[in-house]
Amino acid sequence: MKITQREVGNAVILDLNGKLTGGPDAETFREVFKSLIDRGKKNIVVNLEKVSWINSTGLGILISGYTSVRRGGGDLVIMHASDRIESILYVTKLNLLFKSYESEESALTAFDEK
Amino acid sequence: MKITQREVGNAVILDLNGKLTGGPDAETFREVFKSLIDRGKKNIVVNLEKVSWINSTGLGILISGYTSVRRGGGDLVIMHASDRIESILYVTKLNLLFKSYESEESALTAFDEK
Amino acid sequence: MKSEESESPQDDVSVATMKDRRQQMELTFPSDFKYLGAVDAAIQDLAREFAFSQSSINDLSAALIEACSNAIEHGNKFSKRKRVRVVLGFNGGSLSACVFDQGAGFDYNKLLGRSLPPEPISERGRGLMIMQAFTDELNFKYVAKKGLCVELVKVDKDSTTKAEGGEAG
Amino acid sequence: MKSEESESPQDDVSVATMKDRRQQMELTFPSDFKYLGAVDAAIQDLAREFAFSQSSINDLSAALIEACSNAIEHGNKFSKRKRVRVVLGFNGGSLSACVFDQGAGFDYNKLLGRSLPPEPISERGRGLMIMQAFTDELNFKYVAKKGLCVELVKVDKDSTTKAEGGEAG
Ligand SMILES: Nc1ncnc2c1ncn2[C@@H]1O[C@H](COP(=O)(O)OP(=O)(O)O)[C@@H](O)[C@H]1O
Ligand SMILES: Nc1ncnc2c1ncn2[C@@H]1O[C@H](COP(=O)(O)OP(=O)(O)O)[C@@H](O)[C@H]1O
Repeated sequence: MKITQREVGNAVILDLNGKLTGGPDAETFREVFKSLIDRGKKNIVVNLEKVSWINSTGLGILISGYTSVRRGGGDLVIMHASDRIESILYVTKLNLLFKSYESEESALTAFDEK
Repeated sequence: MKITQREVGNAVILDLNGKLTGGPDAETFREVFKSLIDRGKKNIVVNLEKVSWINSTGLGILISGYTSVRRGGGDLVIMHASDRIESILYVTKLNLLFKSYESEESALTAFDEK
Repeated sequence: MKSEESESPQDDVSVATMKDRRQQMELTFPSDFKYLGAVDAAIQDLAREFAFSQSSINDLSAALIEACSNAIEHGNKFSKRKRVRVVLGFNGGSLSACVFDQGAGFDYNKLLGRSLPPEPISERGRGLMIMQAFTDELNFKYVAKKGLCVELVKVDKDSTTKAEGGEAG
Repeated sequence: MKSEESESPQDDVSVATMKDRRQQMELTFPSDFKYLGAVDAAIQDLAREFAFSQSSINDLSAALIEACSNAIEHGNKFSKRKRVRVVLGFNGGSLSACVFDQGAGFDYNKLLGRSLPPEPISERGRGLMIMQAFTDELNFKYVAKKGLCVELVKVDKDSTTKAEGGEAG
């Protein structure tokens, strides 16, 4: 799992690349989120376009990111989730937690007028 | 392996889909080539765009098609071969046998003014 | 030397759907998440080869990845000396996957009976939910001194009308 | 019942590079070309996981597919009761694949010594050429009553400077 950060407008986009499976990835993620919060970044978009699949441990990583961002008064949304990932979010009811967008443009509207 | 036939100008394009591995594919191919020759089709383009890989038995299938087309006074060329397939053609020196094109347009020029 | 290291988890597959090895592929790998991608890639390709619909393939592979993740994490506790074994079997319109670990098992009846999903904010506890949601049959069997066997069965509604061993899509 | 059917080809892997199973993945499947795609998909994913360059991955998988094709066709003669076993091992910057069949072997020294490629128009006889061209090491070993073992080794020139067990690209 590779994570690249981009700032776009008032948001930070995390471009993930690889598989989201927990293990070493969990630690990498935790550090990224810690640094985001330290730097006062509150609006986070997780770009799943290059994530071929996710398991439940990977879901846990996303949830932990979500929790820490929300605790700081921000929000975390996802974009470009594949059908595979969408259906996993659906059966785990995590679609109720993560707002999911099909384009970067629409994902960024999540943080309008905040 | 699925084979779809298209007539374009004076040529027939065979769109292959799947893996080219011999076994049952060899028989399918033989029938397709028999029918092409029976119908007087001499200019054949094999489109490898959707062929993820090939083994040496698959190469044999291509060669057998090539031989029967040439015997009837025609020619067989290939297009859209992936890097993987190109490098296999190269090490087996079959690049000397099969003219290989990167686009449909250029592949069709192989049969100009014949 | 026949040590734990050189032994594969449960060489006798005795679950119902697993009798005929002629349509079976087996994968064995160390207890490390980095092998999961290869398992996923293999089942995706194989199921397409057997003319399964993409949605059934995705369902089964999501469930299989959960079962393997649990085998690696809870069963074998990430011990690199322990291995996970996956047996993929095709049977007409259904695909079954058995996942064997070398761990101590767990009280699956209790967990399967659990009616509520974990609270949305919990970071764990969604594996069994995914396995149940995406399969038509889910069986657990613990073999003493060997480990746990989780069997996942997926019936492909779209493929039953297709010919046996159809072509790659 | 322990028949031929329920036995895997050569359970003791004794070639040099194959000692440590901690970095090994094994695949076992029936003698049918339709399983080759899954083998290819698995090795492609795994090699990427181990930070191999795409060109090295393609080389090794082309050679591996040839070895498996020969195991299926010449070794096991398409008998669905016989199986092919592939052991993939990682060792720093090199990847080795051992392919075991349950056949009678052949005089590989004679064939390997062959200096000329087959005439361009021949439909057969390019498998060994591909295996030789795409690997850094190619070893054959026949074990009586078991079958042939073909070992393919690929050293990834690009990956030797990278960290062990790098990330997926
Ligand atoms: N293969 C296994 N071996 C031992 N225990 C297991 C196994 N699979 C699941 N479990 C137990 O079941 C629990 C629930 O599993 P699961 O729903 O996948 O959630 P999670 O893995 O996130 O805890 C695990 O926490 C573990 O205690
Ligand atoms: N696994 C094997 N078992 C028995 N014979 C083999 C095996 N692999 C190769 N051979 C022999 O070596 C010959 C050359 O193999 P190869 O170069 O792959 O060409 P081809 O498979 O097209 O004949 C085969 O025809 C076969 O006689």
